[in-house]
Amino acid sequence: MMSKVVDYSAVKPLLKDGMSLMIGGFLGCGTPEGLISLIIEMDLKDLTIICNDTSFVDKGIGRLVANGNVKKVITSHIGTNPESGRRMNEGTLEVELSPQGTLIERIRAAGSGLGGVLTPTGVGTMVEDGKQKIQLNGKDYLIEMPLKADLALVFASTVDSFGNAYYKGTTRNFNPIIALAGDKVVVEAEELVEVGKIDPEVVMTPGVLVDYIVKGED
Amino acid sequence: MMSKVVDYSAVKPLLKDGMSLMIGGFLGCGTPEGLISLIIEMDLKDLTIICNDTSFVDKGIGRLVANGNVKKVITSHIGTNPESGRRMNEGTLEVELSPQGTLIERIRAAGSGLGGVLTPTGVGTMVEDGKQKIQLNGKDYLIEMPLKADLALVFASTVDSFGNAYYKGTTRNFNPIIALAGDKVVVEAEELVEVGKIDPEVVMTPGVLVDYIVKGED
Amino acid sequence: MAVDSKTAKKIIAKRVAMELENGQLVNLGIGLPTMVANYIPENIEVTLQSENGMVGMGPTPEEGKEDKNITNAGGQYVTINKNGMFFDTALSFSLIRGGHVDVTVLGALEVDQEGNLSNWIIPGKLVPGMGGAMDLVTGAKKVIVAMQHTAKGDLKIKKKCELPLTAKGQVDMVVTELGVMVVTEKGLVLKEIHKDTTVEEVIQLTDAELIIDENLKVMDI
Amino acid sequence: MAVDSKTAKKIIAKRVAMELENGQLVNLGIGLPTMVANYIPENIEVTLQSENGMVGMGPTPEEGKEDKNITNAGGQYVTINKNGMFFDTALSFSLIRGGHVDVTVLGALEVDQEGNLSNWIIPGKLVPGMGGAMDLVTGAKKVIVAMQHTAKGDLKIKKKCELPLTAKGQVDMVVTELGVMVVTEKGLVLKEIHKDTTVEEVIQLTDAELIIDENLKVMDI
Repeated sequence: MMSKVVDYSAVKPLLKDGMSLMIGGFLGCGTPEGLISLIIEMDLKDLTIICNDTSFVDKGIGRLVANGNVKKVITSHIGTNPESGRRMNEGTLEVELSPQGTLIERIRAAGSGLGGVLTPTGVGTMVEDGKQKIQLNGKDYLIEMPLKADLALVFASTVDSFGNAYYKGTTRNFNPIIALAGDKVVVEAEELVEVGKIDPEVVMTPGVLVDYIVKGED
Repeated sequence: MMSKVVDYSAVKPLLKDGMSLMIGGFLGCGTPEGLISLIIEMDLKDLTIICNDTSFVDKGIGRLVANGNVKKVITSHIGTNPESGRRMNEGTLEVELSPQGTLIERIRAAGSGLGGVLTPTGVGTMVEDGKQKIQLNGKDYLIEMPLKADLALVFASTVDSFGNAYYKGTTRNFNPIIALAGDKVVVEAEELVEVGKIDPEVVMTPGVLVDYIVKGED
Repeated sequence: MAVDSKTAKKIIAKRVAMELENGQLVNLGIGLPTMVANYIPENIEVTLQSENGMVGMGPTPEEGKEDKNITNAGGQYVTINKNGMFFDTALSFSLIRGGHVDVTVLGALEVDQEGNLSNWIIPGKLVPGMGGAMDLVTGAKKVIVAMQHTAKGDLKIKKKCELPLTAKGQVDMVVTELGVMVVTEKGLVLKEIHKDTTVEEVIQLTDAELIIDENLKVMDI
Repeated sequence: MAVDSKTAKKIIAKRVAMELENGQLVNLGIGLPTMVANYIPENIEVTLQSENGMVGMGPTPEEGKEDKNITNAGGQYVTINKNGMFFDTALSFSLIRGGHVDVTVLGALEVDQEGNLSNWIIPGKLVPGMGGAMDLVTGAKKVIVAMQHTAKGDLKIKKKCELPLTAKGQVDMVVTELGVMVVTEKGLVLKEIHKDTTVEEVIQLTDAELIIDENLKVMDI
């Protein structure tokens, strides 16, 4: 079988103006910085990014916002990146806010073939605007819709050449969930190992979900 | 803090006639056999059991069915245990069948504060009888309701004295999910270790969910 | 065409195996579908899922080398390949329902020309339950029914399933010892037949209205 | 009562810490709530959650001993205790939304006598986003708002929140440097006041209608 391990240049044909991307990370911890740099180098336009937060101006997804690659972001938090607020106010960045727990369940729902999420979070707030509400067992829930993307960009601490991935510490965050919800999945490996080097009991993302692996720069 | 590690006898007050139990395991692999034996010894009656399957006559949950402890089972499969079919046909066992993927999501929903599950599985079949159906983005989904229980009985391969649990191989199955959905959670440990002996990156169930730990018999 | 059950199963398993493509994630049901693993061509690498909790399922262990913690969805001892992973049932069915399983192969009590499948209950007689079958048939990208063409003379490939359904309109292909049928918008198309049977015999043993493909081929097994 | 911001925060953090009970799972928000960890009584053991992916969060690492893979929900380096566990965001919010977090402590822009909370947006001015706050306030068993009683003279404890809500009717307790208030079916009840203030002063600095508890106590800090 063809190896999934490729150079960054081989990922370029997957990256296109106007596409939707899911990117892992929480305030930059667990974000594939090499793939972020590639997008900046290619100077892609009009991207829709689905991610937990827009990080800091000089880190992770924050760099894409500051560089003007992003048309729309679907996220839970933009407060740590002043560029996100500034661009939103000047009308050059569309921001769709979703509560963090809802956001991750929407991604999981898309990746798990579920029609949506029934959550109490956001009931009685602005978050319910324009959404269906349903009462079940006497309690109100919002129906939050699944979120997919053309491409998921995952960071992992250790990856074998089949794509099995292991995340250290709090780098895990959104990464294993977005790996379920991208039409294609690219993993940036901090460390690349042979198949069999990660115990099947502690693999966190199955290689069958992964299309391409790049070795991150040190 | 009081230790969660107790003898089987200390679990007895938690076990009562007529209660609902979630029990881990898949055809007996990953089922807490010591706790099953305790229920048989106490000869509890009218239990409602939520589990993947009713195992075999002489194994796991199958023993409870054969011993007449069970009034109702909510499960995906009873075919490997002839006693389940016999008792169902004679009217002494109520069987509610739920597709396996739906069953685990219903348990996860209860344990995750979600109002239910929106699944395409079962649409156009008997499974949709009596359930709400909803169309989202042009596709039909069943609304499947969350499943909780009074008590979750978990089997784990390695448990530390705080309750952090690790499951070997395919013993994992329902165990980490039911640990979210029992009002109380008892873990039967194949091996009991000190706190700190399981790497925080590979713990599969956080000890904060666990109320009591018993050491399984060898 | 008269073949014994063992030969029939071998024909079916061999032909189903030819449907598999490099890199696919495949779920094989209990019984005959499991036999497909024995006939996967050498140049094809697939990853097998077992819905109780792993991808990368390997062969049956040697006697004495069984690990009580590693079983398949039938409760039998198996092994895991070095590219495999164990997981809980929730992730297992995220893979299944989420469309990450490329091919699922299952048996059937009945299948019909609209792609409906019945394989989990005979009301009043046999109620094993659906297990993971409903999710597999609903979620997998390609659903192959692998079964003997008839059951003790009863026709199993129907105009319309009479038994309660496992899923509606999800079956893509039916492989029996007599031939290969594909569910299309126009109906059930006979694409291949076994060299030892005839179109007339297949039609006679099939309740469904069969459309005979204009490029009908002989099964290459 | 005139205290500087630093003293006020210390009073609040100390008082909130007294609410914690043995064995609880606790989520402390960024800023003042984080300070609560410094005042947990010695005989009380709680487990701290950080919604970005761990339970058993430990103290800030010594300088030079930071691990880039271990950060808290504010993006700062932290440590994990030996009884801790790392997980993904889905499980993190299963714990939060599922009611497994016993206590969540958050700041507020406004809170009102019906237990409503506003802390994530000032339309047209500041739109940081809700992060995990909405889920925490909706899901945690006990919601404690920890904040200074007023903001530059503006009253933050309202009859009715004017800013967009974070959640409706979920706040259980408000702790400020002036006192402790509890949301009840009857309204907002002042249960404790700081020894250096008076009921009159608290009422004056509160927009909400305060019910004065008949057993009003002095904050024991």
